[in-house]
Amino acid sequence: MNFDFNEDQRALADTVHRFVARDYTFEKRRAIRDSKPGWSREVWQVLADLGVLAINIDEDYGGLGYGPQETGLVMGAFGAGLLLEPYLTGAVVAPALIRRAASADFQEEWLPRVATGETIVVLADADARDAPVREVGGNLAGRKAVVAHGGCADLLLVSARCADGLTGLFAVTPGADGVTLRDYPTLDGQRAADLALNDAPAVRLDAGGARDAIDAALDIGLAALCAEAVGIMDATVAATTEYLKTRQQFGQPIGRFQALQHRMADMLLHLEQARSMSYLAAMDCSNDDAAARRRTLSAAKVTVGQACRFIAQNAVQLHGGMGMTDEMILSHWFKRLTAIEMSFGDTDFHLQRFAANLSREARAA
Amino acid sequence: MNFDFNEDQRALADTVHRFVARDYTFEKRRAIRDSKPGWSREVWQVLADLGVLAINIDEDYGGLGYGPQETGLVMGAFGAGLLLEPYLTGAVVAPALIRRAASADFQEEWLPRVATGETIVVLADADARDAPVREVGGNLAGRKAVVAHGGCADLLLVSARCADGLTGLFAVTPGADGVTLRDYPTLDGQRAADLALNDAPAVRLDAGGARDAIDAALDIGLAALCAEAVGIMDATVAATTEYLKTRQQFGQPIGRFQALQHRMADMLLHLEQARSMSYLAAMDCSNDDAAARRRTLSAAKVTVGQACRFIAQNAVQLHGGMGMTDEMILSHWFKRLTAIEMSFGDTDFHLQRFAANLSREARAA
Amino acid sequence: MDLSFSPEENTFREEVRRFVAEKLPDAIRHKVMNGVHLSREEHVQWQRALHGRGWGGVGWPREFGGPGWTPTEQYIFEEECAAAGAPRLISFGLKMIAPVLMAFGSPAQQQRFLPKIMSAEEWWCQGYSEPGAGSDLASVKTRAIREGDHYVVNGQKTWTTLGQYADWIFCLVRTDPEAKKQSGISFLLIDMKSPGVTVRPIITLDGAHEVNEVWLEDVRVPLENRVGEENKGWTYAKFLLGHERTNIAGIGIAKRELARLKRIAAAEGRLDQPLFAAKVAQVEIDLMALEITNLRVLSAEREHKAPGPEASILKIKGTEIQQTISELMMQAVGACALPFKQAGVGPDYAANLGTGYCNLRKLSIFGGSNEIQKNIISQMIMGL
Amino acid sequence: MDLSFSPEENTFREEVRRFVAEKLPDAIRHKVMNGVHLSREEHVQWQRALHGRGWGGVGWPREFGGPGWTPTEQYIFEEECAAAGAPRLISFGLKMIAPVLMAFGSPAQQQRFLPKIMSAEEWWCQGYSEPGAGSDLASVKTRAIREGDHYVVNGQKTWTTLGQYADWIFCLVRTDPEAKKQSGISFLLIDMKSPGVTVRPIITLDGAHEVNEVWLEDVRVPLENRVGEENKGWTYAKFLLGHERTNIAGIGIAKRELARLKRIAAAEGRLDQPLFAAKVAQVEIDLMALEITNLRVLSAEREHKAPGPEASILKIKGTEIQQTISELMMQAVGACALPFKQAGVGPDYAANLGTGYCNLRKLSIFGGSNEIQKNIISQMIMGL
Repeated sequence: MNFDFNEDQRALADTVHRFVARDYTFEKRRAIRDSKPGWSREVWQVLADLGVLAINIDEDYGGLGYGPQETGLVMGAFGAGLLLEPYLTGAVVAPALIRRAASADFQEEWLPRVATGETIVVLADADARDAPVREVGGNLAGRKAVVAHGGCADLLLVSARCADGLTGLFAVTPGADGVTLRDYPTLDGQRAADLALNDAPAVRLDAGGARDAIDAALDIGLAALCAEAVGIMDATVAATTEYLKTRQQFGQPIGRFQALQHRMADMLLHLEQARSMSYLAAMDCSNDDAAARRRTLSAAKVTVGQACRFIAQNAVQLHGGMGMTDEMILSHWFKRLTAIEMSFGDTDFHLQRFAANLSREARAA
Repeated sequence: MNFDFNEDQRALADTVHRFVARDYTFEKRRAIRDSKPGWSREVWQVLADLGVLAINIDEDYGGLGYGPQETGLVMGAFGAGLLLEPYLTGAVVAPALIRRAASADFQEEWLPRVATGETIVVLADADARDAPVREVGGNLAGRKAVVAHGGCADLLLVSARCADGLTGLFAVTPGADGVTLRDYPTLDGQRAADLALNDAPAVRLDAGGARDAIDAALDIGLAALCAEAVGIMDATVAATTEYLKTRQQFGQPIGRFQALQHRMADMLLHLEQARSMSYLAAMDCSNDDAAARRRTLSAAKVTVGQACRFIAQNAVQLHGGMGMTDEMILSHWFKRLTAIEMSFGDTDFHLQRFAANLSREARAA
Repeated sequence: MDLSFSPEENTFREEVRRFVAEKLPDAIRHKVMNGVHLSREEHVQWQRALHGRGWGGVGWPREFGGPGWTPTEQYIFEEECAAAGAPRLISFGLKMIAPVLMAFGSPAQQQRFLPKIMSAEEWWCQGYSEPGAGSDLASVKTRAIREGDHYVVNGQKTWTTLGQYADWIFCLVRTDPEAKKQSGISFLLIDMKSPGVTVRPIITLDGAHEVNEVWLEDVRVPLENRVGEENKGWTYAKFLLGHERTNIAGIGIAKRELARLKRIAAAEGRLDQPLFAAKVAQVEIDLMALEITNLRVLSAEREHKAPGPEASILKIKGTEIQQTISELMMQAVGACALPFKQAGVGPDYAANLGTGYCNLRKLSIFGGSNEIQKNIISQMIMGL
Repeated sequence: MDLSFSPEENTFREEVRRFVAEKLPDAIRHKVMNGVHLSREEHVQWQRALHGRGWGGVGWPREFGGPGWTPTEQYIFEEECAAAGAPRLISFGLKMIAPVLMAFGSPAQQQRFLPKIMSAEEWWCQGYSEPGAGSDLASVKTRAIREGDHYVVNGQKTWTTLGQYADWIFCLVRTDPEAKKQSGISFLLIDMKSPGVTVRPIITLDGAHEVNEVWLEDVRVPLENRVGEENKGWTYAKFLLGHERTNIAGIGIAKRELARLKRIAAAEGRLDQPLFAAKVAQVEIDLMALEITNLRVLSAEREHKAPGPEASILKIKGTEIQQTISELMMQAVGACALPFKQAGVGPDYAANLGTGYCNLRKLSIFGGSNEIQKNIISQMIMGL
């Protein structure tokens, strides 16, 4: 039992924190957000040069062969800096998915390019409700809704219901005929896209179904998302504490008011419980026992999601009107925490999944 | 729209409050609770003399012909005094049930005796899980569990599954052959009994099923229970406020600590919302439209139940160790509020019932 | 005790309902029903319609041209308007400065200002809050120095809602810097077109421009635009804050939004999910209770009591309920709430739910934060 | 970072598990598993069994006869004991006075008292709390006046848990009434058989006799029974409060009670009710998180840091979780939780659930109320 990070991990964390502090300031981020694409390919190349695009890729394919703990360190720092680039989908989920679902040849072709930042690969999984994506004679038809960073993709990995009854995973080129991406900003300043496929050419990657591989890759993404949330909440709680120490009302710093002190204590309780579950999620997210993995990840998402909500709402509340202004980074943390709570299954979804498991266990016993 | 009580109502409330303050002190109650029966027939006679046993009985049968509002006033006062006598079942539910389920002859025979206190009539409805009560050849067999004040009954009204497939209502005499009552104290110092019926003689009262009548009478009881809870919470919040003003810690009354002030404000919010729903419950509990009635009563029980829990727990918490001692009435209010939350369907039950209705409405729309 | 409305009140409700059904333009109704911000013109259009019916002075007594409603009638009016998707009344003129002018203004001020509030010819905004002051309203720093028949005002106001539309601003200014905090404050009416008045937008987290900073640099204000006595402004300010709290619970709006939540949740199949359905049930129950609580407070007010500290109960629960509803609407549509100001992504009703949730965080902050309200409850009602 | 236990720790866990399985009497296990209070003899019996195995001094270093475990080993030990239904360690001797004696006691005091704590020959209780003092422990009123080689002690202590079983009491007394609050306090060890010591039961809301008042009237205490220096007692008292907080989260007990909740809820069909199942899921998730949080704190302690303010986090969440579990167990059986101390009414497991819920209200009050813990967190951890 040991909760310390090793030297390599600390060096990695330092690198990323330095990058955010120096090269990804709030002003820089604002300029990127307000640019037409809403993210920066240049920054992506800097991330590649720092090596962080390679951490989830095996050494055989030009990667660093790190795991969820290192990913969590990086995500925490990017969280506090509110990175707009497609790190979670492109550098965490995509490599995990390619490794699990695709052939050795495909891995050899694409993983090195992911590591160098040359190619951004994005998973499009959730179907639009009214038009699920299906394979029709080797091509794809249907729509995917709110694909995170779909517009950043050089290559899309698209799940589809296949003629063989399985969920297949297909490589789709964004520029191809029959592929339409509608790219837009989301509430939290990130980008997403709706993807319409109209008899679009596609190459099937999986042999014998990709649902398990997709779920496994998404779970690795979920653990990374939890770490991102903890990074944001760390920053949010620290900024709110600082605000309470300096902001004067009724002749004293408002941090002297006991009701606000207790609120801050409650925020810290949420944060520390979320941090604990983020560690547990990192440990368990690559577990091959899917039931055990899901139990941990649902517990983690519930804890983290509730913390996101509590901390975001109260940080704004304790900042008063200032917390609602676009000019303070706090309001942007608020929106990202709000979006995280609703992503990868919201709190209700995971609480219900965990609870349903209790009922099943009881019936089995 | 008018939230004031009229002169008669105020006089009634005064009478009952005076009775509790003078004749039903905490010491008197303790002596009654520690007596063998755990309640007092003598007190019952005093209540009869005060007229409060007659308020739910029509004037034709020697009653006062009052309604749920007057009942609520009485229940509030009895709540604060933690009356141990079977008022709710004997003077609220029983007359409402007899009026709805029994023949005119039966009403004429029994209601005047209920009004004078001569006969205590108790409803036994909830079956023991493993032995529901059934009619077999005119007699009854089975068990009823945790019948509130079952041991006080001169006459039991017992619901039973009948040969005709309906729920019948039967008059059963406690002393009769095949009737066994096991009487015991409950957590809140009140009494309850388990009732075992073994081929017990019984007289069927209803013509054509009594389920609706029983439910209607129980809803009148539920509204009265809500009023009782509000009476207890009024007393609890007042006592806690007073305690916070006098109790010194760290050189000042603990009521000066803002975190405790805000807790008290939260308690008051719960109390006032509960009071509002208690009024609404009194207004709607005799509504013949069962669906509308249930909607209001479920909403009331949810609001009151949540207030019971919040106020009881925090009143004890703010009193510190003192709040946990048997010698303070506060701990007895705590236990009664706890029992009320679990009676007549707990908060979960009513919240689910209300929510299920939302789903039904949505499907119907 | 009788919890039903009187036959007269029910007739009145029908009358309001008919009027709104006839006169409210569909375009406005549609915006309100879907949480879209209204333009100045749309607000004005509706206020003029009300004025045309003799209902321009909501909450005003007859002597000043108001309809002279009882608190219950006003409640019914606002509930019906909200339910039908009418714009929220612009309260800065109608409900804030107007009662102050009626109580403390000179006859000249009353004649000059009140009719144009009713007819929406002039739009008012508030100049109470200052940067750094927050809940501590009495710590006014804006200075007014008397020069002949004018005050010269310098300072900065903030959180000025819809100040970009305003013709006039009512301001707390410090006229005696030596006096203790609450003393030495005066209450001025300032023409927004005066030289030296600058309005700068504050963009909020939902991307909206609803609030502003107002900078006052050597602004000359005639003495006749001072309300009441010099250095007694805090008295009028407190009076205004008391009146700000009528209809503070927002029952009508909450009912409309609850109905919207139920429509959305039903369309998304969320009412068949027990946890979600229970949350909708809980907020509906809370609102049922708050409506009765609100009517109880109104009933007490009818006996000629001003809004008391009980209004704090309404403020806290009312804002919590509205915030919860906005949160549940957002959760109901899940990922479809994420696209930012994108029509046509996901169902139509999803487009404003994310920004709506963000926007309503203000409810528990502005108008006396809910923490301040709990101070009031515990200290003024409970005596702690 | 590595969240798994080492092979040595897992071997140790097996060893403890085997020991408890062999040595814990069924009658005691059954009582603990069903929330029944234990007798003095049952507590002593178990402590003697541990002592026989060399584990009598849980948390003690080897030099004083303890097993010299790491914090993690102690955690594993307590978790396994709790899971298997072993009695909770009687902490007043083992975990409160013993560390004080080791740190500040004279060699004579250490030799006189420590072995008999380990062997359960002497039972200790606490004399910290006084009527009216509550969380403000330093406001000690009990007076000790020096007369030759004795102190003469007068005063009253309260909330003395299981004082009816005790042979000795450790007491804070005021030896210098002129000094400021925290100064002028001394730390005395008092033989409960001394003339002038009276123990009076306090009956709590669950009908139990767990706590007591202890009256001290002209009690003569030899000078040699003072720990450390005169008037320095507050230093030792704070040290003791710090040590009281090991295993404050009660993870092992919470896990055992959660398992019991799940058994009961399953038997009652409650896990098929979505709202109830979600509440059970929520508390299980909270406990999963707290277990990791607890291990993180232990891991920090292992680096020779004393329990810090982080222990307040464990206290708050740990007590909330235990209280929630007790509440859910009670709710799960509904009306069957109401009969008071009635075996044979309803299912067997229902008999103690109502009183258990009532009893556990103490968790958030005693040992530093959860409000005090939040003060500590905000002030000592967050610097507010």
